[in-house]
Amino acid sequence: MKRAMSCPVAMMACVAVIVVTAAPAAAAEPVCAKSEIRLVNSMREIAQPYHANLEKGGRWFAAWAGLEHYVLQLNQGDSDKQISLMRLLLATNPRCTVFNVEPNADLVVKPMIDAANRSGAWIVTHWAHNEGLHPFDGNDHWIAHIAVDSLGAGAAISKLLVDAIGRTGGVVALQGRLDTDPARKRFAGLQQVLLQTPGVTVLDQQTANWDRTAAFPIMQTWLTKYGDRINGVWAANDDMALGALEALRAAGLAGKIPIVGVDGIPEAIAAVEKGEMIATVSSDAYYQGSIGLAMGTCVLTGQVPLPASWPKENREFYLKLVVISRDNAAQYLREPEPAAYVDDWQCDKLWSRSTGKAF
Amino acid sequence: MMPADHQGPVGSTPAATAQELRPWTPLLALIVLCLGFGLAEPGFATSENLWTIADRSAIPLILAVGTTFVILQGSIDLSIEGVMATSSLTFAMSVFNSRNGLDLGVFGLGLATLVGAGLGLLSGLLTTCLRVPSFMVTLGVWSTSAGIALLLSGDQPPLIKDPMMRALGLGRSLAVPNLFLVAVAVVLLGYVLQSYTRFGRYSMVIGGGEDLARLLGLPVDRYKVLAFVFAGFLGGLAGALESARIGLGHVDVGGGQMFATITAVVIGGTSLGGGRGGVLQSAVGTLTLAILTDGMVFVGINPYAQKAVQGALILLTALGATWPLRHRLRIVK
Amino acid sequence: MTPASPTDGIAPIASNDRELRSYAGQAARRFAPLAVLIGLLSALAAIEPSFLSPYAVNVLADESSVILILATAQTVVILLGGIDLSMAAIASLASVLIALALPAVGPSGIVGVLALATLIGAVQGFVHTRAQIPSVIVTLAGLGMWSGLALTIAKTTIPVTAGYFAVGWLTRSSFGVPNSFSVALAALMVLAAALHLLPFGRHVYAIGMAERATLLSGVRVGRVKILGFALTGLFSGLAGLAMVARTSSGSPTIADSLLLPSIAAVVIGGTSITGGVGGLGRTLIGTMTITVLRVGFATIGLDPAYEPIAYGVVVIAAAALTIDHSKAHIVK
Amino acid sequence: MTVPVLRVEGLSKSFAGVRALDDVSIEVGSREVIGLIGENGAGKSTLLKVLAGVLRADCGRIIVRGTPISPANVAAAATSGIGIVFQEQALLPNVTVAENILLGHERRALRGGFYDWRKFYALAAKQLDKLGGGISPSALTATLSFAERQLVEIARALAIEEHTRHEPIILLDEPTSMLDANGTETVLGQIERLRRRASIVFVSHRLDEVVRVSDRICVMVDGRCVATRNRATCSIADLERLMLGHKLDAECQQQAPSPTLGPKVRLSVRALGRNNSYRGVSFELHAGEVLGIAELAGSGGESLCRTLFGVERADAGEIVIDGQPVRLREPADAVRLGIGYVPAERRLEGIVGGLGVRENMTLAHLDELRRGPFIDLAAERKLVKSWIERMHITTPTADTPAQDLSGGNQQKVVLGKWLIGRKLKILILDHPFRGLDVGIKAEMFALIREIARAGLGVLLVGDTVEEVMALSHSIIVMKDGLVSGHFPASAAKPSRLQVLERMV
Repeated sequence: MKRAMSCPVAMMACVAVIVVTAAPAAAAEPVCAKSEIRLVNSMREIAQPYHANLEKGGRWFAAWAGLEHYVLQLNQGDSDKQISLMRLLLATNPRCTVFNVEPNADLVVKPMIDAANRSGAWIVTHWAHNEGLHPFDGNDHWIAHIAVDSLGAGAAISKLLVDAIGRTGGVVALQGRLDTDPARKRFAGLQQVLLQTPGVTVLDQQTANWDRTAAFPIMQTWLTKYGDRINGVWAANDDMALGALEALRAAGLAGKIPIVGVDGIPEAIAAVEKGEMIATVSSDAYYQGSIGLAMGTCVLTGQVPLPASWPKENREFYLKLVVISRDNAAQYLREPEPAAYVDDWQCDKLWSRSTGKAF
Repeated sequence: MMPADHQGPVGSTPAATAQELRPWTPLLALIVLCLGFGLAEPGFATSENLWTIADRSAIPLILAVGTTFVILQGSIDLSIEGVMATSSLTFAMSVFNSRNGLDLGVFGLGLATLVGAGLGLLSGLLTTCLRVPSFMVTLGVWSTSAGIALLLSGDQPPLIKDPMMRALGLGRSLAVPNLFLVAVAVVLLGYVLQSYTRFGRYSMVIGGGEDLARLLGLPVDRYKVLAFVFAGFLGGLAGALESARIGLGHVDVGGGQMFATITAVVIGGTSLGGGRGGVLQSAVGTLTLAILTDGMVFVGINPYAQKAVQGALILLTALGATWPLRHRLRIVK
Repeated sequence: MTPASPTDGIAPIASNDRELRSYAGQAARRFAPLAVLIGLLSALAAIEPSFLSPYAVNVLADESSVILILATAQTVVILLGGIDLSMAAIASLASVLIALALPAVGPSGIVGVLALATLIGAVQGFVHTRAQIPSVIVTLAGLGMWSGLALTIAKTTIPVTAGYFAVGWLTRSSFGVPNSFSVALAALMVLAAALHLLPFGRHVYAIGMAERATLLSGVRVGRVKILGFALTGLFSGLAGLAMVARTSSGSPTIADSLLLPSIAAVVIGGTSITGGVGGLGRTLIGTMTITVLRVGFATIGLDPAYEPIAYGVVVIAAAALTIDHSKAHIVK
Repeated sequence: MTVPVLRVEGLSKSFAGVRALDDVSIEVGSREVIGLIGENGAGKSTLLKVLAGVLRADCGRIIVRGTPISPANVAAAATSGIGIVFQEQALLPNVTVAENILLGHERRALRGGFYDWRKFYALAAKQLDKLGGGISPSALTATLSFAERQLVEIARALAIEEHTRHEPIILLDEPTSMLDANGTETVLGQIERLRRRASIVFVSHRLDEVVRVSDRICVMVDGRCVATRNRATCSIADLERLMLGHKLDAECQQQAPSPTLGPKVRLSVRALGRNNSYRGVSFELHAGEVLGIAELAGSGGESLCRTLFGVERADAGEIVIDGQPVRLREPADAVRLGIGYVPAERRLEGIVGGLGVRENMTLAHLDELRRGPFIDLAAERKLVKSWIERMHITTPTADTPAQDLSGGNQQKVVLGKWLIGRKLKILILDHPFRGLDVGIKAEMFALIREIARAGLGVLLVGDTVEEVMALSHSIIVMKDGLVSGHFPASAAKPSRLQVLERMV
């Protein structure tokens, strides 16, 4: 029985291997007609401002580029689903499909890359992925990974925070979901800064899972525990920062204790403008939501050579971040015009916001 | 949700059964926890921190009261999170907010609770009319209402600008958090309903022996629907209050509340099989959880160990309650 | 003397129901789950033909595999009249341990992890039967403890740095069928065979229908139950394994989102949540239905915002169509 | 006789083919007490359940004060003035006594939609006081003793008076069967009191009671009302004859065959005791012997049986099987030692209703039917088929769900479940004839004698003294948990009276 089976199995395996290896080779030259190109934005949800803006960016680009096939895939925080949705979509017309992916967790990146390589679809990923994984290691359909320097972001806001409290005193830190890369790196950024400013100590740190409602009671507990020993609040994202802010408001301390966050969501910017927060960092969701699609389109329309031939630093690079503090908050308050991004979408300016290689 | 065979232990001594009906272990656990944390962290026992705990437990208390009636009847309500989300959005968009011109104030609160009650009504009718287990129905209603919330939320969650509502959510009256006052009121309401109205007593009866209740011609279905409506109503209230606190209508406003609430109710000693327990027990359970969470933040325990500790606590309280009742013929599903 | 069960006096009513129930209706009920699945598939295919393309079906099969593994063991426990809420948590824990074990000790580590998972399940079963705590509470506690443990062991995603080959084969296909699915299906069939050919299976159904009578027939009910929960443990481990294969990493939250779908799969298949009635064939169908529901709407290009609503509606509708009322005249 | 308040015309009811009621017609006059007697399974309970709206009759009419009714449930029956005390208690364990008594009639204790507990308890107390039982209306029902719960049941029926304008019709289904002397007296006293304002149908297996309180006595046999006697014109003796006349000749008269006892002692019990059930029970059961336990229900015999099957733990004494002292932790242990048990509660503990006859009959001995690890289905089918024939079990197929069989055939299945076992040495029969129609009962009698002849030891707790005396070689009489009389096989057969006087 076994012996009888093993042979076909082996054959199948061969076939599979051939298919896998052949797929990219076969996909080496194709240039799709505009009408064939399908753009996909794969993200967690659209209830949060950050994600909503990702989605807007994508739609803006599709409209500007005159591509009618634009697909939005939401996984509602279910990593398994994010993978499944991609793979199922590839049932049709994979070769002309471009994925712009905000990974629900680091671990979804690899399977999605594999799916792309196998089917011949094209994919750009954001934020972070498991270590030891690179577009330029034979992943020809993984156009690029646009990393966010979470450590830098964490450090940037931390600097502003310690300066704001006069480089001395105690701060409390709200961490994101610890099983995500940004959460760890941003906190590392804080620790890095604190090494240089021995005057400032972290009184306490907890995770609030990126969540505003979770941050609120934790902040309350800290206020009762440390009282006025808290000179500043560090949050790994704006949502938690705003949760903490409400807790301060409840204690009548809104605006009296400096808060920093990351993401640059409108509310946070408003808070910064009002002086209730002192800073946030924006990775520009509109840009993240569109640039991957732009890259893919440029590749498929043949306006840039196939990624395989790109220099490494163009395949995996850091995205420029904007620190928003009181002095420049005003200009980010309003929603930007699509036109503002047209320049970034030009096939010769795809890397205009790169701050260097991320590997 | 689970079928619990109410066949008492063979030759059960009254003592045992009495114990089964009012286990003191939950209250004990609560006290032990307080003492434990109090000794571990002097700052814990301060009145200020107790008010923080009160504030933290307000929303869970409201949810627990509603869920208790459903569970007393032997059903289950998984839809809490969805209901909260929908009502949160309804609330945020009907009081003075950043999205539209509406400014209904208190009526916004009413509207939100009505929406909650409506969803509860839906669950109730579906279970009783289609005779689908509440487990499946409320699972579906959860997803559906979450979807509705998503639609309402659009791309910019509506901010609540109504100062009165913010005050309700954040303010305190004589050092007591307003939300806690609301929660206490709800618990009292729940207690009165449970022990002084047919709704409450029949919930007990239905949980104790639904087919007997039907045989005796009680309008079982009506009271089942009522329980879901009440749970939905309080779910809606909780959703609205939570968003009054955080200042916006938010889809994830109830994140994690479903398991938390059921856990609290169970820790309190209300049987998932129905017919045993009550509002006060659930309140105790909720406070236990709140103190546990707060205390662990206070002594700085790794947040992930917290989940484990909660689990262990469930087991211990259950052990304490059921160990004396073990019997060779006691059927436990 | 057995003290009054409130239901004692009413038995004849139940027997009346039984007399009244129509056997034609019975037959209809039998095939309702399948009908629902077929209806759903054809509806989706009508809108998006590629949904039934060999490739898509292949992907669907692959997607269903993990839920299928979870639902399979869950079915046994539900047939026993209990439930296991801790499966997803154990699966996540297993994924973490496997991801750690593969580089460290190689493939043999997998065996160890599976053994551990089985033990965990058995222990839960033991506590449930010995302390006579309802399974729903024991496993709710387990849910907390195991995921808490997983999160403390691995604060984050753990990529499989070495030894992936040991699980990688699961992601490939043989004869055009994804191996993960073949494995899950095989597991289901083995268990189905056990339920029909071994005394164990006979005991499971008997306990689910009438635990007392079974106990008084000299069946060691406790053992059977513990075995059942050991199975959920083992299969949770397998699910974790499959997740590691799929994502080439382990994560303390990796399987959490699959708990309710896997239970829903059992119920939608038509297995009575009160125990004793149903089977693994039904669960196979139920799993397919749930999988299609999870990803189907997105593929037909339904606006994602409406997806949860559609999901909820269809779940309830499916349940209403597939659940067999004639067996249990009380619905909770 | 006065105008009938309740008239029953041609009532019939069958369960899965077995006729429980066969064209029954009776009349109950106002303020009249009708005694309903008959063997278990004669249809008394069924009749009462139909009248009370628990069951629907297949055909026939129920006429209350000239208006035909067909109550859909107990509440509906109550509105037309019919209240019932169930034989098996139907109380909610998790609520107060008061709530159980007033269930469905709380309205009168509400003030503005809210419970006025003082009034509530007062109303309930009023009912309880009629029984004088000193039960607190605010007590949790589950905390009451069985007898107390029985009184609560009765109080609930008495409450009917309050709910109806007319004089109530109260159905009492063996209200005294579980009560001690005092309890019984109170209940009978109640009936005496009630008869001044209510009509009563009173079922009891204690003829003396019936004769004492009833105006007329209706004798039921096999679902038919075979005779109606006025109290004045009947004696216990001829009631008995009417009740089990033919059977007196059929079985009860023909005494058990003179003991062909093997010398082998199968089971010997020494000073066995269990906290509040029974004490100091000792006896020996020989191979081929049928040992009958005669008792009024609740005197400890049943509990003793359950102990010997490992269901209940004994606190004192020892159990010796074939010379070996044994510990029985759970029924499985007993089964492995070759003990079989036919429980009194067939529906709850005897059969697995949803499983087929075949699965039920082999449930206890699957290990003996294995080929390798698997169940040898072929062998199983063959074995079951042979036993179905041998025991004359009437069932459509071997795979028909046991719950669809008639009570008698279900009982045969339960019995067969044990007989199938190869290692069976001791068979414990706990009220094995409950609710069986006469035909089946006779067959069971024969079967049991055959089993004994085959060298098994049989321990029997019967419903009636007749059963016990007809089947047993030796008889133990139990009263209040103690052995009040022991008539070993060696000694002369005791008279019915000898046994009875030790029972009460």
